[in-house]
Amino acid sequence: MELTYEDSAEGIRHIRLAGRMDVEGTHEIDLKFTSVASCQKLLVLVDMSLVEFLSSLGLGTLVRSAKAQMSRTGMLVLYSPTPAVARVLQATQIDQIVPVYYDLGEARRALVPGDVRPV
Amino acid sequence: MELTYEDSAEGIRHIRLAGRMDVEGTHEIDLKFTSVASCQKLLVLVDMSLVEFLSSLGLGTLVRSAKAQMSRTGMLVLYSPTPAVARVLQATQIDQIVPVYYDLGEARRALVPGDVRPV
Amino acid sequence: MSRWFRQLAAEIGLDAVRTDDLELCLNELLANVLNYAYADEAYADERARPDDKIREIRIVAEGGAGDLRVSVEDDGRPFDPQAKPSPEPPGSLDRAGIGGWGLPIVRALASELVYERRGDWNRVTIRTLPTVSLPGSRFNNL
Amino acid sequence: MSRWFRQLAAEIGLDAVRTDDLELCLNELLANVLNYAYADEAYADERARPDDKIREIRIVAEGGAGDLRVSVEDDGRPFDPQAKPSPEPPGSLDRAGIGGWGLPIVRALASELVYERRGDWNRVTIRTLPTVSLPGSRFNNL
Ligand SMILES: Nc1ncnc2c1ncn2[C@@H]1O[C@H](COP(=O)(O)OP(=O)(O)O)[C@@H](O)[C@H]1O
Ligand SMILES: Nc1ncnc2c1ncn2[C@@H]1O[C@H](COP(=O)(O)OP(=O)(O)O)[C@@H](O)[C@H]1O
Repeated sequence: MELTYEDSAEGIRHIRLAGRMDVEGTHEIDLKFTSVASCQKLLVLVDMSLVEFLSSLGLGTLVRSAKAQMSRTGMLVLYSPTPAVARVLQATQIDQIVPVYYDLGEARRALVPGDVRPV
Repeated sequence: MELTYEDSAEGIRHIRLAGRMDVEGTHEIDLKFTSVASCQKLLVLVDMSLVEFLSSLGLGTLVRSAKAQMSRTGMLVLYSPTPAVARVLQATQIDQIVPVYYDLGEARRALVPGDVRPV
Repeated sequence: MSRWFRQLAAEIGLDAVRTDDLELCLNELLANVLNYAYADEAYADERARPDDKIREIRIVAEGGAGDLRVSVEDDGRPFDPQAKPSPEPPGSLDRAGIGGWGLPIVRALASELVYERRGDWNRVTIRTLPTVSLPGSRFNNL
Repeated sequence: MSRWFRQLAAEIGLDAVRTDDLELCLNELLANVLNYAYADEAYADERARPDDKIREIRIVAEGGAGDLRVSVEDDGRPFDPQAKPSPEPPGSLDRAGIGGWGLPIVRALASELVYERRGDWNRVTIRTLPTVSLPGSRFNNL
């Protein structure tokens, strides 16, 4: 799996994951994901649009960082999951506790509610 | 799998592979490896010291680039395979057609025979 | 196993949704067998093995696109994935676990999950039927 | 399958060399079954299947550290990995193939490779015995 990220001017960390979040794929990015998404208070947007497969292990990795951000009063949202991944988020009701957006503007507004600049 | 590389002053491209060269691992680096190791005439040293597992598919990837370099009158050598990987190279007799070195100075001298600077 | 399953699914003409969901369920069940079925050494010692077989795992696909069943069988310790009650959906991030999502995923995505204990064998079968997709969570339908 | 095999090997106290080699051989054989055993659709059509089973794969481990046998079984088309003569070692880079290394690796690294056809089943067993490691190529010992 591949993980890239950048910090935007609005103070949002955009993390893009790509590949299969199966056992091997998750092991590949788990350490890096946790270090860029959990180790400090952040507003994190995880772009899931290139993740083709989400296993229970991969789901655990996402939940771990979402929990870490909550405890730091930061926030983590998921952006644009593929249909197969969206079904996993729905089936486990994770989508009810970790926000999922399909619109980038909406995702940003959820993270930076005060920011009313047009996107 | 991870692939990093750098070009040394002597004109050698050092490619370091790391991870398991199983089906998934090989698919991850195959395209990048082929593009950095085959697409132009080069002296290539592939550092295998962090490759824990070499499948038949991974072996094919190495052989493909070694053949490409031969046909371009370049050269590819393998450096410092782990014992498990060395057994695969030996079992298939690939070690008799793609040179394998355990000493970096020796590997460099094989690639740049004219270069007599101390290493 | 994923590539194998996807090839099979393509051959029999299984639709994309069921292919993705069954692929995931098969992977979760197989991962559980590989990780847990033989992990309890006490059980391994206690059990008398007729020959010197130490473990056997089977993967079976039956049926066709209209009604595909995929089973994972093992001769490890007895484990009924249905016996544990479905965990409550977490409700809040606080209470959400980092592990333990495998069986909830399988239960939610497979149309049917059947466990059989036959002799020394566990057999877990997941079945998929063409379904109308339901809006909202499918946790409730279990 | 690798992690499962390594755990098993650790439990029975298999040494590192044989663990690595058998792990690789098991992976190669399983990859071949997943890729090729069911690829020939003509064969699948022609064969009468008693029930509606479409495929079954089994992985069996028998014995102990002194003499471990690992088998991969499938109900795909008959294929004897021994029937093809061992390819000549390439001798020069020119003639070296990019594919086709799986069976040569298995043949060279397993102490023994046995093929059995039983009914509709292929069973390929690899066996490892404690060996003194030989210097130079092991291609010759086949
Ligand atoms: N085949 C099995 N044999 C024995 N125990 C199992 C098996 N499958 C699952 N379990 C048990 O059920 C628990 C829940 O499994 P699962 O929902 O897949 O989540 P996880 O694998 O993340 O723990 C496992 O931690 C394990 O204790
Ligand atoms: N289980 C199998 N069933 C049918 N054909 C097989 C099987 N295993 C191998 N083969 C055939 O033997 C050939 C050589 O296999 P192998 O040495 O593993 O190399 P590769 O997989 O790279 O071709 C394969 O290309 C395939 O045609």
